[in-house]
Amino acid sequence: MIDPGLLLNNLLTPPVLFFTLGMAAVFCKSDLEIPQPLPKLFSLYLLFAIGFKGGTELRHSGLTGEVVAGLGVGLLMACIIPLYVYFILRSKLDAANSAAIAATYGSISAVTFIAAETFLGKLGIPYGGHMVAAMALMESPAIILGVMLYRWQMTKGDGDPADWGELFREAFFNGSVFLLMGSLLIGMITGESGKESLEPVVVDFFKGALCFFLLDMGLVAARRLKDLMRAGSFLLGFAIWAPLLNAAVGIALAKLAGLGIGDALLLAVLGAGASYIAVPAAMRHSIPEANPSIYVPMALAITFPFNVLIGIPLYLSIIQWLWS
Amino acid sequence: MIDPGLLLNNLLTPPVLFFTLGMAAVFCKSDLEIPQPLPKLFSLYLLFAIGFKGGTELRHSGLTGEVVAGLGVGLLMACIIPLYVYFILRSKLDAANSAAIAATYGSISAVTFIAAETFLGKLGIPYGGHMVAAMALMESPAIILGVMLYRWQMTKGDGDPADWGELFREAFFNGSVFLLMGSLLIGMITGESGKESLEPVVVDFFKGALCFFLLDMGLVAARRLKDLMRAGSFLLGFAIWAPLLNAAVGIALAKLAGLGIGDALLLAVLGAGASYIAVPAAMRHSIPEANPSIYVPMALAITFPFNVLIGIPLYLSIIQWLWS
Amino acid sequence: MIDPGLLLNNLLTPPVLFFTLGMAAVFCKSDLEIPQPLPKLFSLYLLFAIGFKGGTELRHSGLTGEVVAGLGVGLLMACIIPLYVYFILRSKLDAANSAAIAATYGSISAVTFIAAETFLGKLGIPYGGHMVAAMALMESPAIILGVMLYRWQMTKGDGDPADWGELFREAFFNGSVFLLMGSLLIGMITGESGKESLEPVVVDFFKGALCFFLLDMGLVAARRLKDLMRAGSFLLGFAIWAPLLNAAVGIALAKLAGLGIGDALLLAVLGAGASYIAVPAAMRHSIPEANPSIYVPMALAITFPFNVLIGIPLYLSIIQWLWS
Amino acid sequence: MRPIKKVEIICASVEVRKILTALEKLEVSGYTLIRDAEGMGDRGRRLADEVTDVFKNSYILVCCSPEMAEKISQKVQPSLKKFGGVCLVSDAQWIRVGEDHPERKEP
Amino acid sequence: MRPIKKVEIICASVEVRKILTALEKLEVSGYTLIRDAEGMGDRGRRLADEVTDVFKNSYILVCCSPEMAEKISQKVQPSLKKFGGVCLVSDAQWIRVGEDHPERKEP
Amino acid sequence: MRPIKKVEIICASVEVRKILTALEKLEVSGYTLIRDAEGMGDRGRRLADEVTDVFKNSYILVCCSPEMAEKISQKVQPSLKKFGGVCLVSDAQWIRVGEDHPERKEP
Ligand SMILES: Nc1ncnc2c1ncn2[C@@H]1O[C@H](COP(=O)(O)O)[C@@H](O)[C@H]1O
Ligand SMILES: Nc1ncnc2c1ncn2[C@@H]1O[C@H](COP(=O)(O)O)[C@@H](O)[C@H]1O
Ligand SMILES: Nc1ncnc2c1ncn2[C@@H]1O[C@H](COP(=O)(O)O)[C@@H](O)[C@H]1O
Ligand code: NA
Ligand code: NA
Ligand code: NA
Repeated sequence: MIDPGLLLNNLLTPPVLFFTLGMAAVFCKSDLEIPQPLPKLFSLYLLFAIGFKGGTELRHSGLTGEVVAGLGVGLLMACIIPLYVYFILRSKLDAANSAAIAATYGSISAVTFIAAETFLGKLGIPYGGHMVAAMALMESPAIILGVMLYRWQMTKGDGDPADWGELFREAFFNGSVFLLMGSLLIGMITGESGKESLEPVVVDFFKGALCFFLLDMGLVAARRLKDLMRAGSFLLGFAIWAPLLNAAVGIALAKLAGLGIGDALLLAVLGAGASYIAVPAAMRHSIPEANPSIYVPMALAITFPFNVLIGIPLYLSIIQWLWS
Repeated sequence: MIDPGLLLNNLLTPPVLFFTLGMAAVFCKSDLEIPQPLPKLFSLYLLFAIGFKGGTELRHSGLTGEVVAGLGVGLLMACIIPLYVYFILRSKLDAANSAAIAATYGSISAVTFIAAETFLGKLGIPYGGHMVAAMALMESPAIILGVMLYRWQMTKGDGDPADWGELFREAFFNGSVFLLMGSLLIGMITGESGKESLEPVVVDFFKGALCFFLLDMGLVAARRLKDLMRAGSFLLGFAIWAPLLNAAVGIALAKLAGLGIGDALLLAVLGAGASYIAVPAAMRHSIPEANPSIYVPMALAITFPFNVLIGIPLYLSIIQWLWS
Repeated sequence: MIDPGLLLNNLLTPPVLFFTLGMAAVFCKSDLEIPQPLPKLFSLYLLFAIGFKGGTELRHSGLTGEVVAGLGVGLLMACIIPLYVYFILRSKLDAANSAAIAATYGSISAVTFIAAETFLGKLGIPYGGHMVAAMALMESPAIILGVMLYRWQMTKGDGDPADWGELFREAFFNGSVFLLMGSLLIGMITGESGKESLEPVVVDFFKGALCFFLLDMGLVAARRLKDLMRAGSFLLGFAIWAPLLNAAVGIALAKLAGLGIGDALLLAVLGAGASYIAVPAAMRHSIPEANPSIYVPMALAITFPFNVLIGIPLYLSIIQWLWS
Repeated sequence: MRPIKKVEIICASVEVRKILTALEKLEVSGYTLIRDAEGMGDRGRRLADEVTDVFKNSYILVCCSPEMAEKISQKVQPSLKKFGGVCLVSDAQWIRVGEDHPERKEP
Repeated sequence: MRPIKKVEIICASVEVRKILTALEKLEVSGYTLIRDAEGMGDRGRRLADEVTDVFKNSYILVCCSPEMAEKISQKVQPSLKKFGGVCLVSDAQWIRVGEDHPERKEP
Repeated sequence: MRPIKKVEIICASVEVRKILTALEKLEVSGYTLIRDAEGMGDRGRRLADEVTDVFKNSYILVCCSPEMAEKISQKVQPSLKKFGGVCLVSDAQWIRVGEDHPERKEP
């Protein structure tokens, strides 16, 4: 079903190639590394740039029906995915790990989203700037839901009341969510004039920073592959078919909501992506009983490469076929 | 007196909004942070860029009467402010802290200066590149004067002779002063051709880096606000009215010297700004008896936000009213 | 023989001036510093940018006779230099240090190469993008040869067989070699389209990053000058005349191979440069008996400044005189 | 020169804030924090190579009286239990200066 | 509370990988690594100011039994001899939590 | 294996240069420096979050004889008094390699 032209078109872009280079470095036992906090610089930058750009575009387009549809469908998806993921996993896993993985897959992966945007840009397929807003909105609900599912299971509710405030803080004021949301807002407030002044940094510089960040992601993902052996084959498989399932849900919702091809791909990718930044940080505090050596490598070392290398062109092939 | 249009025009620019975002992050207890040494990268970059740009413009304009006037008035101001600040403070404070605060307010704040330049740029008001040179010249005298006042007070002069050499080194070869001066010189030497080759980095990249740095400044300033409670209400108030007074001195001198509106604003801002980089570093060595938990937060958490948010448009309103 | 115009033309460019500024900072005892890992960021960036640019140009030109000649001559030189350097040094030094210095001078200095490219660019002299590939190829052989010479000398071959695999990994998959080679490959694969998308980062941003990195190199080189006193005057002298000798070999080979002026300068500079990144890292593991406080400062604090300040214009003068 | 207890805590970076707050509530006279540490233990490797601090440790040093050392080690137990880490107590001599330092003088 | 040996190793950064692998082969229960340290010793200054890690040290801490401490110090001798560094052993009390932490439960 | 004194100094980062120079003047055989440390003490918090190093600490470790430990702690007193910090002395065993390392051979 996947169009080989699209696949190649995706695989042979600099960002994807740099990701592969990073993985290759680990397999060749090269000592190449990007020392901390440089990866943090690029991750902060990407959130800032994508948020700001999305904001200026949202300001430009205004709150049209299309925008509302995109945001609504995104939010809906962010509430459905954690639920079914949780119940699927509960058959094999304890509550803590199920809930943490549910939150991971229910939330989004900003870099996967950026890769999809870049891919659309390359193919010249238009998409709405408001999808960034959808992304920003979709980051937190899965965190809340995951923790609610877990606490509901534990019934006893050993939580002192302050806990919920803490949880919402974790979910909404988490560093990466905060920067993304804040940049989006600032983009909306400053609009055209802001865009002009930041264009060189936010647009021109973007692809290069993405390459660098993906190089680092490749290094980290490859290093984590070993940890995954511990996770067992059920979870290894899950890390591949969960994005497929979630993308399918995203595509179905996009079709129902009547989104365009570009927006549909972005929605599929928001569904398919699994968070390895915001959610792990939040889960660590809120469900310390879950094992981060399971949910982080699943998202980072399998789902992320799968989406970036194969998933994005695959979802687009399907969408093009369904939409035509 | 302040023109609300100007105020809004200033408040709604990306740099100022990112500063506010940083403060908001701390108030919301977000865990957003920009880990060291990334803020150092941006601070080095800003000094490099502003110095280099100023140097190329100085080369372009040559040593005209206007330039000499700007530099002269700046130096004069840098020698007056520490003196009166010191004597005002001595009524309430010991010599060490008075001298350190005098040096802090007598010196300049590069980022405040940059914010003023950006603001002028946005309004299309011209200003002279030589004002950067004035800034570079104004950074050190306050340090020397502050320490001289303090040592003079202590009379006994426990200082071994080497001390003075050390002091001058601190004042003139301080990392940030050195980089600013050096970049200025290199800008002057390479002129047009240098400007062309570095334009993308020095100009295009500038606003983005400024936003990032101000995001960090917002974070740090908000964290320091608590420390200020210790300092007592006299010093809290001082951190607001000192910039007003010093800006007034700057405006008066600018008027006397017949500077244009843009240069007058920059001079006012050089007066109003308080140093939180070069001076604290120097004071820590030269007046260790002074308490950095007083003079740093005053400059960083009160005077800086005051100038950036309200001061700059306020001073410009006053100047426009006086000059018209 | 050196053309004073060329010399000045080189000395008065921003990169060279920033290098001088860095050295001046140390001599003035300024506390200016560029904290780690910021220099690593710039060094990674430079390797990435130069590799990628070279790759796209290589793709553009294809594998012409000129390209093959450039690569062949480069490789040849990389195999000759370590041999004669080793035997020259053996008269005065033990095998370990001789071998390590031979590897250092047989390998290349990417930043010296970049400085030469920048210099050619400024003078408008054309050169081939494939010379970057030559550089990438020349980085490893000297490492292998140096270690082989050393082990051959030690005869006993205390090395367990795994040692050689380790050595080749060090030589070819060394972080900086790997990134340079990888970026070159990615540039070749993505060609025009990749170039366009990364142009702003790879081209526009380049000179600024170079200035920053050279500022840091100036700081480090000046700090290391003291260490050199230990090395004795023979090695001090060697660090000056070795680049001259090696450049001469490069120029002779370029003449024989019929390269153009630009490529001839680059080849000379590849010969003249001494590695202070890839080789020390590899030597530390492979010849731990050699003293890094000898071979690193020789390359970094003498040969590098010599090449960048005087060598490059000198070699070009000679080439222009020979080629005309 | 005064004999004291040296309490060294290696904890998950995500817990640093809470632990420092706990130390301040116990009114320790001071502490020192080295933020970036990697490690290996029962919970596997923590390589500190991600943008999130989930796989990172921090090192905290507190010099205090034996009683305070006791209190601290009680206090941090739950965090170390949940998030992993080590708490060591050893003996040292504190060569501390008098309390008459200048920054104490309130302005 | 259990008396243990605290082994502190300061080694050349280029050797860290090998030393950690050696520790894992000895099956230590854990270790902590602080990657960036500068220093001075018989081999001169290591300022950690270059892009290569040739002049940089790292700090490794292992808490273990006296026998393991003995083994470790034997094991790292050759590296310290070739590349410089220090190996210290001292006494401490390990206030360690029980082994029943959640992350151990395999999924 | 040789019993030695472990001197640990936590000092204001602005003082590091002076203290290291002092150590070198005392002719210590070596020292190790961890540059970035945060902390809290009588002079309030030092969060190391500014571009200047005014609110930052550093950690210095010296292994030496008891006499040298005495000299060092005397020497650093004034700095610790003025700029804050801690000086700890404790006992350890130095498992040090012989002095016959290769880099000593002058070329
Ligand atoms: N035996 C040990 N020696 C030194 N550090 C340890 C030891 N065990 C654990 N650690 C540190 O504590 C962290 C968490 O340990 P654990 O809870 O055992 O996974 C590890 O990542 C190490 O940094
Ligand atoms: N006496 C000492 N005290 C603390 N650290 C030391 C000492 N001697 C050496 N070191 C550390 O070990 C590294 C290598 O030492 P060396 O092998 O003596 O050159 C130095 O760079 C220091 O970081
Ligand atoms: N009791 C303590 N335990 C550990 N570190 C301390 C202690 N007291 C002070 N420090 C460290 O020394 C620095 C300066 O302390 P002070 O002079 O008390 O302000 C603090 O920022 C801490 O890093
Ligand atoms: Na998702
Ligand atoms: Na001022
Ligand atoms: Na060479």
